[in-house]
Amino acid sequence: MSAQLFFLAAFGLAAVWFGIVVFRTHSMVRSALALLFSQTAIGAMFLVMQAEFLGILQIMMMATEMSIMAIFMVMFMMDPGGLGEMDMKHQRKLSLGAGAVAFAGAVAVAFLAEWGRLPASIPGAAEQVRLLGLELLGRSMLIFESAGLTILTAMIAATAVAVQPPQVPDRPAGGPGAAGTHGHGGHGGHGAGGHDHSEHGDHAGQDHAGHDHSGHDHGGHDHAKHAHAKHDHEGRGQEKHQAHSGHEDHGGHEGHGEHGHAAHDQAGKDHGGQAADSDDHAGHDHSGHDHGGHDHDHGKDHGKDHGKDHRKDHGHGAERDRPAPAKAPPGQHRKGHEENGT
Amino acid sequence: MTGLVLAVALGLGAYGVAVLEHWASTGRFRVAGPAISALALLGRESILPRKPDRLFFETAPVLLLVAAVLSLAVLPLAPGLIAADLATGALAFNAALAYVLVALIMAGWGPDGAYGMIGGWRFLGQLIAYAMLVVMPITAVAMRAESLSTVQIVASQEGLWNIAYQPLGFALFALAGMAMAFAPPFDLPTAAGDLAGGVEAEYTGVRRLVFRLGRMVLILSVASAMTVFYLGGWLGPWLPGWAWSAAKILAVASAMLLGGRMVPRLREAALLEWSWKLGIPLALANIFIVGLIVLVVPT
Amino acid sequence: MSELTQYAILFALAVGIVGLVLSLYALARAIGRNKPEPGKDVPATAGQLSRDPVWVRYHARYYGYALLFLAFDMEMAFMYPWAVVYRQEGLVALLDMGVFLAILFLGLLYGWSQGALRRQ
Amino acid sequence: MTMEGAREFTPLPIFGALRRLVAGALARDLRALVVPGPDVARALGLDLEAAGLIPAEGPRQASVLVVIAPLPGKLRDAASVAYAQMPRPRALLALGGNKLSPLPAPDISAEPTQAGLETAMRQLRALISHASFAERVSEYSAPTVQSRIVYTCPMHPEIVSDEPGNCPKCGMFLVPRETSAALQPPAHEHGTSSMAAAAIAPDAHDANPDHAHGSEANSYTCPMHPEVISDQPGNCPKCGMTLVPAGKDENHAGHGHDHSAHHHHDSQAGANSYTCPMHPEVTSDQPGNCPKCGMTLVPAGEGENHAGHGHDHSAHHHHDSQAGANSYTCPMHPEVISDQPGNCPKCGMTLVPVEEASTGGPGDHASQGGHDHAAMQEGEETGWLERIEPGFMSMVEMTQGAPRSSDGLQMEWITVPFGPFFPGLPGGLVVEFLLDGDTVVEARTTSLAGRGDLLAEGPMPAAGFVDMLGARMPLAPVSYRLLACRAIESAAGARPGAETEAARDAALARERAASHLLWLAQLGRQLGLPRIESRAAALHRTLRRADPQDLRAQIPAIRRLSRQLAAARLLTRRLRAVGDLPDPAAWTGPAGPDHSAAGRLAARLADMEQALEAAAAAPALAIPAVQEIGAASGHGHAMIETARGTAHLHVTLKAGRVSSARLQTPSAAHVALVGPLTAQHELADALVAVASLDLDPWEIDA
Amino acid sequence: MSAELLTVVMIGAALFGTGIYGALSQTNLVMIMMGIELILAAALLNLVAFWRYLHPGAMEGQMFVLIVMTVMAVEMAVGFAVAISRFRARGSVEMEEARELKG
Repeated sequence: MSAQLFFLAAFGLAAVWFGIVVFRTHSMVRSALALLFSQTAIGAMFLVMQAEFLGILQIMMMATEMSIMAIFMVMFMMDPGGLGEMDMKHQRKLSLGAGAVAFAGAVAVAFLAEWGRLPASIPGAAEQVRLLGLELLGRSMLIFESAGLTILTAMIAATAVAVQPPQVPDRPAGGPGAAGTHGHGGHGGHGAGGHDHSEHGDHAGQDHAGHDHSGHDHGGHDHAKHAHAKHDHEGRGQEKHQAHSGHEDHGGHEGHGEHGHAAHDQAGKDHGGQAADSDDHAGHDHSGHDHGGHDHDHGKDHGKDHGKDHRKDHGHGAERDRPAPAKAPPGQHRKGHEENGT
Repeated sequence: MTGLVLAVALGLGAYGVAVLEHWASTGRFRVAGPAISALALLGRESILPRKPDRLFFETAPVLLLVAAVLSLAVLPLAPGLIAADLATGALAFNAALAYVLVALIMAGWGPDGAYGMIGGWRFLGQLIAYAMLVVMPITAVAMRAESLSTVQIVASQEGLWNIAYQPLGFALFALAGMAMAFAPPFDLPTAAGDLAGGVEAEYTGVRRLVFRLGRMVLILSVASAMTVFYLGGWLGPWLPGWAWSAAKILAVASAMLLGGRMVPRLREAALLEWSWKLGIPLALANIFIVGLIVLVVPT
Repeated sequence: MSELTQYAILFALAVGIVGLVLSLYALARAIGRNKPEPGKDVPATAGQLSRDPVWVRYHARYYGYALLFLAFDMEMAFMYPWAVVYRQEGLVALLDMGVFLAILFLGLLYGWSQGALRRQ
Repeated sequence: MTMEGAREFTPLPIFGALRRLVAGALARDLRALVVPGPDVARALGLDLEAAGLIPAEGPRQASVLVVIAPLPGKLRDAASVAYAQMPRPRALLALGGNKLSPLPAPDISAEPTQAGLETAMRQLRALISHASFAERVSEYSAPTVQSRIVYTCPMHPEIVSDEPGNCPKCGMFLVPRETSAALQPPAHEHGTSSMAAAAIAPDAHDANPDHAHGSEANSYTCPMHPEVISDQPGNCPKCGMTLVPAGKDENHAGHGHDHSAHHHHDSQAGANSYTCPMHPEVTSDQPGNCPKCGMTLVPAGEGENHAGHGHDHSAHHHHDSQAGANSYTCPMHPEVISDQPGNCPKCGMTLVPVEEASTGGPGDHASQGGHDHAAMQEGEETGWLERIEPGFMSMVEMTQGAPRSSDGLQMEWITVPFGPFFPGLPGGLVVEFLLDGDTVVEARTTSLAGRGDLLAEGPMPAAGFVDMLGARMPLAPVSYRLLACRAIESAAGARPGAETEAARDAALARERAASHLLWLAQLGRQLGLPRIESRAAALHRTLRRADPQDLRAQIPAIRRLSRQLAAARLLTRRLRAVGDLPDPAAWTGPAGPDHSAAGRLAARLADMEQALEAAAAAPALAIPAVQEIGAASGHGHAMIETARGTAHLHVTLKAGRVSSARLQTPSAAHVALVGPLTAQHELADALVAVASLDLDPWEIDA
Repeated sequence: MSAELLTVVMIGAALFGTGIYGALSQTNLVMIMMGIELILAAALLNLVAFWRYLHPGAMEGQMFVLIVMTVMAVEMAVGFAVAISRFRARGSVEMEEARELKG
């Protein structure tokens, strides 16, 4: 099968070439994207070796992770554009020697070891995913859960090391209500009564369209009509709960009706102690075959929002939450430990 | 033979999306509009910035177009009509669209312009917001279909479409899909109002034509992904399979483009906050719900 | 058809698109030539020439999210194979993944409480 | 017919037909960049979309430059920059006057009316479809786009000199950098007083006028105010410090940004003592090299009196061994080793002595010592045994001066202009943000549309003065004509008739409503709401010249629009957190209880409806015109409520002619609000906050 | 000893060598992490090669690949967190200046 060998060699050389470019180029973003394409070439080699799931996973994961590496390189390296042609290397001879020794060692192992016979056949792509799934839930269950724990420790370590706890309690910039320093204590929901929620002074209105788009719905065929209807609907929506952070009702359109967020009770429980705001299942005019309680003022969101809702006046003070920098003006931040250069 | 049909379908679909986008942005429905603007772009000079990262500046539009077309290649339009029926098709769709981010970072960083650079890094923030919300709904879809192959996923929606089976997943995937195609109101990287064109500010002439072609194919690909994953692909009572697919894709694309312009542009801080504090919990909840339903409902 | 031919199709598709774009560039070059003029190639900022390089250390304010995303992203790799065999395995699989997702969600909650999920 | 902005082509046999087809497409796909701005075009009643022009976001996407009415000089320069940046084939359409000096002669010119625009469009389409490709094309060049090479140090960009050489601070070779030619204070201007050079107006052409100006070898500059340049030593007019030879002693601005306005360190009167930037303890009374690291000494005046930074540099410095070391290396290129001090061949930095292989070195120095770096390139003859502490470009030194952002990181800030023709901002307004990532740190707002003082060409007759003031303010002509009439009448003591007064008030009310609609259209463009933009622009067009009956007919449509906007929860949420006025007292425009952008939106909607009712109720509307006041003389004052706030005008008449006039406009007062409004805000919020102030660049004379 | 397995292992070795060179020669923390990413990628490549050419039946190989990917992601997350905190404290992430890790 010389075709497989040819493509393996081609992608392999591409991977090695990009690997070398990573350390030779002066521009940091070029070096990060060179590593990205090196990983993509390695993913392509996985595909050539018929490990489809791993290959596509490698191609996908590495694209996002290496781009994040690119932004961190741009944040922390002296001359990200590479204009100054600065030479950021030291102990050059040692590393060259170590690299050569490593390569020689691996090649020696490659040639000296006795690899054994080639397998007769390998499972198909769909079969591989299924087998990996069974493996995941079967023999390697412990590894799977310990990987989860490793990721948990990584998240906690990264947050603890890198993120400065907010000087002001972490009020979301219009987000769906944040725990801030007082955790996710269950908050007695305000109840979804009242068509227009009191002015959340601190809850600086940030476009909440994020994930509970009120404006328009994208399902179903006859969208155009609904989209417009939806918009006017919103306009008239006094009698309808206009939860500013709740899931806007997609129910404007008939047919499949509003897909309830029974999850909200579910999620409510997941949040631990989140008092599911049950009384706000205000009826909503949509044919419902959804799966249980649906509401548009997410109990849990409202619970969180209202719980830490600050009356308008309270919100005004210096640490008034501005959407972008959900923190006080810099002056307040510059406490003792950081001197201000200017 | 299917290759030719697919190419024609891709061309027509992209042109249809371009007409819808022209209608949404200029308010006039002119079928010839995109053709005229494409020819005009072909006739204009393609200016190269003076000290750019020439490699980035040249590869960005091509990479965007390649990523969009590859993501379309794994989506079926009709029972036999698919470019590459991979066993992990749903994953491949997501993998191809991860390179849209790489293309936009290159387009933003290459020409050394302030608007472009800010637009490029903003889109990385936008990816951090939408990436998880694309992946988890697809997992829920795969749970029902017991396979990652897109053809299997469509076949599994025989009785009940996924929009009815898992509507929460649909809502999240719809919004995340629009964010992935940076269609308004998620057009942070190419915002007209605050970045005067952002990443595509420095592109003129034929490079801009390739960039816009990539965007149109991207919107088409996101619309057809929504159709395949949630609206039962080619399933439909009377019309032939491809007709249903085409109708659904154009309906979803028009809803995305027209509905999206009724809402003011989002802020990156709000997008990140909403997706991480509300979106991901809902996506996890969606997986649990679908998990329960899959066990309970016998089909 | 076998998987390798499908990958070959995808690869050929990518190369074909690149070829199409190059032919489009050639066509455009045949239609007209570029004329370098003073000030034309400077990045345009709304009616002013911004000549200074902007390749500086960009302060991305979302690094709190980025750190959590790097770790949280791995959950996807484990969820896909699980999703494929979920129906076959039944409730046990749901509990397994439930534990895994709960663990990760705790990490998210911790980040949230420490103020990582905000614009730094 | 030939087009100035045509595109060159090489005649190939088969592509002629395709080129004609493309030219036809170019003629129908016209994307217009409107100078000074789409708001001025709408204020004149022009409907560009109806005429077939699609608004372009910037010069790169535009194929037609539409220039409206006579423009002040600075706007013409900016227009020439935009024209130079448009890709060919490009056309120039002038409406209402065609002397546009830096711009080439317009291809088509017409009156600024809709009919004139329609005819111009037909001619333009014909011209483009025939003449957009030409064999030979002349190059367009204007002084505003010429560029000049200056030399600057990559590590200290504030050091600029006209010829290559060494950077006085770190000795590195100066790298060529392109800057706008117009920035250079004309060298031949020696005769004029030193102040002339100092008063260089903020240069509209170069994006960052705050970079130190090109300094000749013989000119002197002030360490605190680099823009102050004079040809002979003396005191700086701004802060009285003695001027020092330029190019040698620059204020130690942080990398990439110039805080001259912020530095308050007061250097001693005579900069007689010199110190080393890296070793403050080394001082000597004449310039030379620092004995410890060999860097050129700089006058102590600006030396190390940075706000005290905790970093104690000496701890970092690796080359703190005494002069006795026998080998020198370059901090940037450790592989360059030589036995005697000098300059590094690769980058020109002065070589620094290398530490001895200290046996018991503190900390992990020793562990590093073991490495063997001897065999460097170019076969340096140093013994390989000797451990070379690789001096390297210390990043600490680079970030040590930078101020910290709010999360404690010291990042580089860039100055980005959101220039005269920015989609969503009023045409002619330049907002220059100092950006830390995408957060605004500092904002500077200037207007290119200001036209200097009112009576530039001496006293004017009353009627002429009213017309001049009306013509000067295209966005609010009726308001300012009324202001002028009232001021002149109060000066002359004449009282207009009751119904002319009512007619004038009705005209003012109509213009207030129309101006708010104009603002709504602009806000829709900025937030990405094309439907709101088109509806507001259409209503504005019908309202602009409507008489009371038409106004009454329009009331339901306008009320529906304003109710829809008030009820649009997403819009109000988007605006609620933006543009909170720190001190509401300074705001004279329409304001409600809530001082954020959402509050101003609600107030403007209410004001619009109320003004519309007032105008519709009036029996008749009349454009204000001054009556006959004969040869009266005296002093008068008038104050009216324009859509943007209260405007005052003081006028003195002398024998029927206006001899002196002083105008205070609301926008001139509101410009000062931009700074505090946008500090530490995200870029998108800052731009929406600036848009929510509804500034009228024509009223601002900055 | 199949030619393909040999090619893949050789390429893995080359990547491993490049990664080692990069990790040791760079002065910046972030660049050192790039080197480590390359080393891990080489390990990934070898793992998949061994799974494909030697033990296709044993799915532990693929499971191990997932674990190595997790290691890559976790290593990047924690590495950047350290980089951020060092940059905030010291103003630079150059390894030369990390000599004194005291406060």
